Amino acid sequence: MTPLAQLLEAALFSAARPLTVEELSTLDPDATLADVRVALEQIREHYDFEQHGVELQELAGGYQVLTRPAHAAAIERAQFSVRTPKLTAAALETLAVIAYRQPVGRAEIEEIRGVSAGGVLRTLQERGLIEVVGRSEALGRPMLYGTAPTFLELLGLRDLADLPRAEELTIALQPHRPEPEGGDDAAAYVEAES
Amino acid sequence: MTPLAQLLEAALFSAARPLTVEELSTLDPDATLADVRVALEQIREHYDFEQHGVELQELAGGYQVLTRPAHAAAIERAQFSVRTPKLTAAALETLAVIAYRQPVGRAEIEEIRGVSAGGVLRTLQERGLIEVVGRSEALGRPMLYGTAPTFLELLGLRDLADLPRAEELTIALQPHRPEPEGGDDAAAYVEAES
Amino acid sequence: MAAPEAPTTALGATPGFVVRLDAFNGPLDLLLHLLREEQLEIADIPIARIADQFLQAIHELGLNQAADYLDMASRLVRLKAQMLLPRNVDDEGWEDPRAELVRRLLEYQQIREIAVWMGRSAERRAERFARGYLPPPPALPPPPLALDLLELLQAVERVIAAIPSPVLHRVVARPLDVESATRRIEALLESQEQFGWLDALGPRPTIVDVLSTLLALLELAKRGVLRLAQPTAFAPMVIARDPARATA
Repeated sequence: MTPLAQLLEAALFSAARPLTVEELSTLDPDATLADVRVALEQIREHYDFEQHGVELQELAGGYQVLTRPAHAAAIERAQFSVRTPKLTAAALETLAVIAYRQPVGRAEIEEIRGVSAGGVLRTLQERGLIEVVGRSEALGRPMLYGTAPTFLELLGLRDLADLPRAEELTIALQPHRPEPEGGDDAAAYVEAES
Repeated sequence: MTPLAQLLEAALFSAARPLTVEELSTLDPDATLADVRVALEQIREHYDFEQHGVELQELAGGYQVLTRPAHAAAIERAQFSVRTPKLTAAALETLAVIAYRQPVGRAEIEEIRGVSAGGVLRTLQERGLIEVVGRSEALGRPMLYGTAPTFLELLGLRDLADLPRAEELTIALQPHRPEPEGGDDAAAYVEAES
Repeated sequence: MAAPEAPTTALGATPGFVVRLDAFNGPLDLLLHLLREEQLEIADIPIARIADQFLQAIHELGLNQAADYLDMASRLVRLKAQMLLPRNVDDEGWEDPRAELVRRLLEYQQIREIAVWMGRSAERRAERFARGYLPPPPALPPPPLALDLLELLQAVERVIAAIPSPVLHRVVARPLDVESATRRIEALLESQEQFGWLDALGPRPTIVDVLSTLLALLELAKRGVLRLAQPTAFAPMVIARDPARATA
């Protein structure tokens, strides 16, 4: 490949979108638009002649290097473009609040985390990690969230009691019951504090 | 290019990260690991021999197609792509401790660097450079950190063994020689900080 | 690097030195800087001089607010004092009090050299671009979500750390009600000469009730309304009318 074709190939590879001939010509102050067109033609021919897995495509008024459709199915099956999806920090924190404080309403989650939780709650619901478990008696009867069976499956836990309960967690995220069930509860609480 | 090399090239172009030989071998049920290695070698030689603007790099335990450094300046000037932002000296020091001592807890990192590490650890985790790899048996069961695959990608290393060996450093970078050349060492440091 | 005027301090040696908190990556970095300025061997720190310079540096740099620097400053001052203590010349068992600091400095120096190496590697890597365009992910069902317990626990810790006010105030369902506890105890005192702690609590007490009752009891005892006694160690508390008051 000529030096210009090399440079164009690198630019086309690194750009997230198709690049026009004018844009490509800014890469090398000595290159005319005609030079760029010639070099692009070289690249295209080289890809075709040498039977590369990629080809030069003209689209959206510009040029882009794309993989050949023949390989699409194999690549899709292998799913390389995505890493195993992970939850964002915000989603994990929301999930943590729900896990340790369920059933819990959106207002309370937002109060604890200090940010709005609408989008995250929807994501967690779509992922099947949480579900609506009831409605609060409070004004507007807001929905209460709890963890779904998938949550336990993913963590490999038999039930919620298997969640680790470090003392600090127990105190900080102690569900506040409106009318505690008395003796037992109080005893457990005092224990956790001591 | 052979059909397998073609397929591998297309896959390498579609992935956002280095792909391992094992991953690549899933593309073609008939291909052995050895076949994949041969095909990769073909691609590498072809890129070099035909003077492509991209090259095949071995890093983070896999293979990735990247542009050649010679084109970085032109591509950046034309704003088709941007360089990964540099890490601060504090982040690099913390990464260094984790890379050499992993799995390592926050207390040990702070002891070695002499400063608190909470903020830096959080940033490194958010950037996916480190991850929690376990919990210590010590009091409070503190979390232990290790480097994530992205760490190797960021430094362009094949694996952790590519890091300079600590023993070599002690000898090569002995604190202060009575006859200090000074210049080199100091310059390198300033560079890294700027 | 000719020094036109004799520098009085390490920092004076670099006029125009920009003083910022983030100029140093912590106290060890500052110490190394001071040693480097004076071209001193780490292994043989003149501790008295370095301690003075360190104190002056954190003063000049306005680093007083940084606990890490103050911690190191106090260590240095202690070391300085230890070095001044007279010792027997042929004391074989004498251990150089600087040994630990020297070890840490050498270790830190090594880490920093590695960090510089890593910074250069990252820069070299940054000169190569990966593919900018990434095809949209296939429309197949996504692979199973990765979630593990450690991540969840970390999230819990982040949440706890982010809770602004002291947590205990927030988990209490209702405020302490010392007044009604006081009234309940006073009513009991009317009818009974003495009674037990559990009687004072009332049926099915919550943690709030327990705390309220305890405070009420202590307050009443202080006012001399009643007396608190514990017959044996760990035995339930016994509450009795204060005899002095009873006769009054």
